[in-house]
Amino acid sequence: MILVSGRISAFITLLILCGFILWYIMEARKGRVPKLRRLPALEAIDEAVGRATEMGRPVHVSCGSGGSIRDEWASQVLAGLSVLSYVAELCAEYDTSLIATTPVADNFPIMSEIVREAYRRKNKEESFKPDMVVYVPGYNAASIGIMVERNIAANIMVGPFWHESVILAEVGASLGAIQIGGTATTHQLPFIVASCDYVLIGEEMFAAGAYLSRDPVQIGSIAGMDWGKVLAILLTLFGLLMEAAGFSIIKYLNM
Amino acid sequence: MSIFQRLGRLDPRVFFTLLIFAVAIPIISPLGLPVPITQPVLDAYNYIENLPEGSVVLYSMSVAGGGWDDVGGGVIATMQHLFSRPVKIIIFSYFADSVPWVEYTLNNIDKHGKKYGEDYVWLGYLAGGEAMLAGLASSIRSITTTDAYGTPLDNLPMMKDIDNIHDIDLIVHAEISTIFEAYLRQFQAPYGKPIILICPSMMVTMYFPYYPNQAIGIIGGVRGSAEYELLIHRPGMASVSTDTLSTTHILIIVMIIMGNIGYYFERKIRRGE
Amino acid sequence: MAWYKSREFCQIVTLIVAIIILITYFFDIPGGGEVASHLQAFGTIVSAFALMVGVLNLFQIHLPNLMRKGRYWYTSFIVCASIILWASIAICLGSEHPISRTLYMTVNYPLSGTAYSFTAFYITSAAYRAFRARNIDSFILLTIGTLVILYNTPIANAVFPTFGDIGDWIFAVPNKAGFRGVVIGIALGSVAVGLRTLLGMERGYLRGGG
Amino acid sequence: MPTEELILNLITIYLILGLYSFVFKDNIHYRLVLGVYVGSIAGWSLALQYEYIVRTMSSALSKGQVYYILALILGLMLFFKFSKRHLWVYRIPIAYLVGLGVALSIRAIVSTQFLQQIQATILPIWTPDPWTNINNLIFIIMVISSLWFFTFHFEHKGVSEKIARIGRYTLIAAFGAGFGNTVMFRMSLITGRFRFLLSPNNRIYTVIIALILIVSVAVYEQYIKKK
Repeated sequence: MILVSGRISAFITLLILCGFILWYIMEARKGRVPKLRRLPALEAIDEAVGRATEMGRPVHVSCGSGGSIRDEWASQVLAGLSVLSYVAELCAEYDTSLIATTPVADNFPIMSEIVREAYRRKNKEESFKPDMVVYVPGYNAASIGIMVERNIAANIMVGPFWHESVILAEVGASLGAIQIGGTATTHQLPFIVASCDYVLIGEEMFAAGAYLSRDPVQIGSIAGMDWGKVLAILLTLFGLLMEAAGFSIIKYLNM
Repeated sequence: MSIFQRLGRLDPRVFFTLLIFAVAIPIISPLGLPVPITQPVLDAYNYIENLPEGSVVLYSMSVAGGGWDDVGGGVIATMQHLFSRPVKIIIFSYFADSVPWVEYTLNNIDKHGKKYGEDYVWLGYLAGGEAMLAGLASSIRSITTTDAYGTPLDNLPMMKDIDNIHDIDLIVHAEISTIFEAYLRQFQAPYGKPIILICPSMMVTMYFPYYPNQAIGIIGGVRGSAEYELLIHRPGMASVSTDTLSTTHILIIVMIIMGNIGYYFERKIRRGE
Repeated sequence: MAWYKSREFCQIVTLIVAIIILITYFFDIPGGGEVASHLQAFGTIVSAFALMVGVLNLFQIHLPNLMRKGRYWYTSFIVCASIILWASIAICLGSEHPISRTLYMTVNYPLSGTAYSFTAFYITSAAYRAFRARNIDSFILLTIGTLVILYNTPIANAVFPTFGDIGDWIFAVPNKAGFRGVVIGIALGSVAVGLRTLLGMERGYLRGGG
Repeated sequence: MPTEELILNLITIYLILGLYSFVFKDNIHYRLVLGVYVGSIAGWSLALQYEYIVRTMSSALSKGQVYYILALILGLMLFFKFSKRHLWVYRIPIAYLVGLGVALSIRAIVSTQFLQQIQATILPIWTPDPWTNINNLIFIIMVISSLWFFTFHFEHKGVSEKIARIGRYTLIAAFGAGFGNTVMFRMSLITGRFRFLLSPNNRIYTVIIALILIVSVAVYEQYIKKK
């Protein structure tokens, strides 16, 4: 059993990154919980659901407008699902009506399971309705129809988004909803940033699940990611120095 | 409320209407505004123009309905260019939706006497996502043993000696979604094969970091397509659309200015209170 | 509770599948690639069934609405009817049949193109709302955004060629640098979410909260 | 234009205009067309997926890969979503999909989105051309600072805060560029639709249908109000 050439450095790096994360998780288990910077977008979720409750209008959650749980977008979908789980719990607690939409059939059953689970945790399983989670083909035109029809008060969109992001966000704005957006599909980030009230930019959304759980062990995993960034910065600087000394490290990165 | 203040609080429907006019007018009477040529498009053109005789090109036609208007011009233009060169072309689709568009493209180009089966092959829609691409690189026959029409690949003269990525000299990939990175992972990173990318204009910013090391040329959206149409001297659907780009973009600039004037006066009055 | 009904069992399924895919990618195991591609093909088949579940959900929502003549009952009726019509035509005749093709070209293609281009409308209103010089952040957004819009305007480019140079610089330097930072961060975030999911710690997936 | 083509074109024009009407007002035509849109996509993809299952299964079985039956069973297990008692069954295929997705999303990302990106950032800053050097230097600083901006655990104070701020501005500049560039894509899509609507053959019908839509919406809303 040998490593495939061209993937050796990637494998080693993956192990190092996992090592960072696991190290911090273990530290957190020992009670040394790292401090995190505030993420206003996540703190705004409570505010958004609270306002929707006061107004008696529903909360809309979207876990992406494409990208399935079974392909390379999975990590973004999972990040969206963790936000959905949190919002569903809040909605169950305050008896706020919730509507979660997805155009991706693969994600639909798991979203529905997550919402049901959140209601069960708050002992409100009887309030869970199958129409809380809706499969919406033709998302770009149909989701806004649902948003207008239900007159939503909060629009939370975290997940892999394509061109639909700006449509959803603008219609949400025209309804006067509080909007929280987050995505790691880079070409949609500009719209989320421009038209939402609160944003999770790229990597921040991956921290969402851990951040919202307030579970020290998961928070540890976020601190682990930071060392990955330090590794990237150091590698760049080291590469530059070596390059100046006439020695190229590039081929080792491609090993 | 003053007129200036009102500029900052316009009903969106006002500019929806203006937008319709900005799009419609150049379509009804074309203005014929000029288009300068950019480097990524020129690189793609030069690479295809200098392909040695007998090269094999794998053409991934993964464009579907929604984005056809943006990248269709580039697809037709590159396909036309390839057909005018002495190369062999293998076409496949990553998405089922792209199938009608492949046929549409092949019907709308001058084939320069190229014969099906000898000079080009259409494999049809190949399911399986990224795993399919990986399979295609190791052996085309592990993914499909027939072409789109059900003819076994071994009965097609040009496919006799072609089976894996090492037999292929260039990959042209046209897409409207974001699957290009999968192509990099499966074709470019492990085997170092050159890829030319045809993508919607909005994806250009996202994919620009990959140019020129990983993607040797990028044809982005209507504008890149119009440039390519100019390069091969066949103005087509993209060239028609470039006029509306000018008018709509100017409309947006005007609106941004109006929004800012409105905002400026609004703030001035609020400060005065 | 029987062991196969437990969440831990699901967790183990996830872990095993993921490990097989990862190991066969990084290690050169004879036949490994084949196993991985079969596993992925299984995934595509399962997701084909997921689509059917999704369509059943559409019926689950629209049929009751139609029965009780709720709001927009006519939409519900058309949804159900067109699903049945399209599916039966395309299944019975095959999606390549001329009638299915005509149906696709008359309805599906223009509608999806139209729905895609909805963005054109909303992008104008987004530009109008967001591009205002409120503070330094939005000033940068406004300036760079406007310059790039001008760069993309064929006529502005032809009249003032400098826009081309400025635009090229924006794409080559700040745009590329910013997105590179984002992309590297996303890679790290994905690894973290993936690891948490495999360890059964990610909140979203089949796990209790907190 | 032959009659069939005319009828098909009229249908298409109605569908396009009906869908567009939403941007001005939520109305009955939008709701009607929406039904067709949702239903046709769902029905069409249902058929494609059905074809896909049949094709994959028959090709697998013909190759003697009997274990593909497992995939079929796994797929069918999803239907237990509609059962209250045996809900656990449908978690298994989901677990399978998640495992697949997680592995696929992390396995190549380290190479393409981490190592290769770092590699592309190691740019020469001592070339004979001073302009390239300056650009490369600015570029490297911007990449590093935008990475720093994303750190969650390290405190942003003093120099660290300044670096993070450069990172923030870089990101915003990148988003501005991204926004500006997307405008073009969207405009080219709307142009495609309008080229169809306003093509010499269709122009007149487009105007007529648009007028009919406006009048009918107005009349219908009056009728609803009276009721």
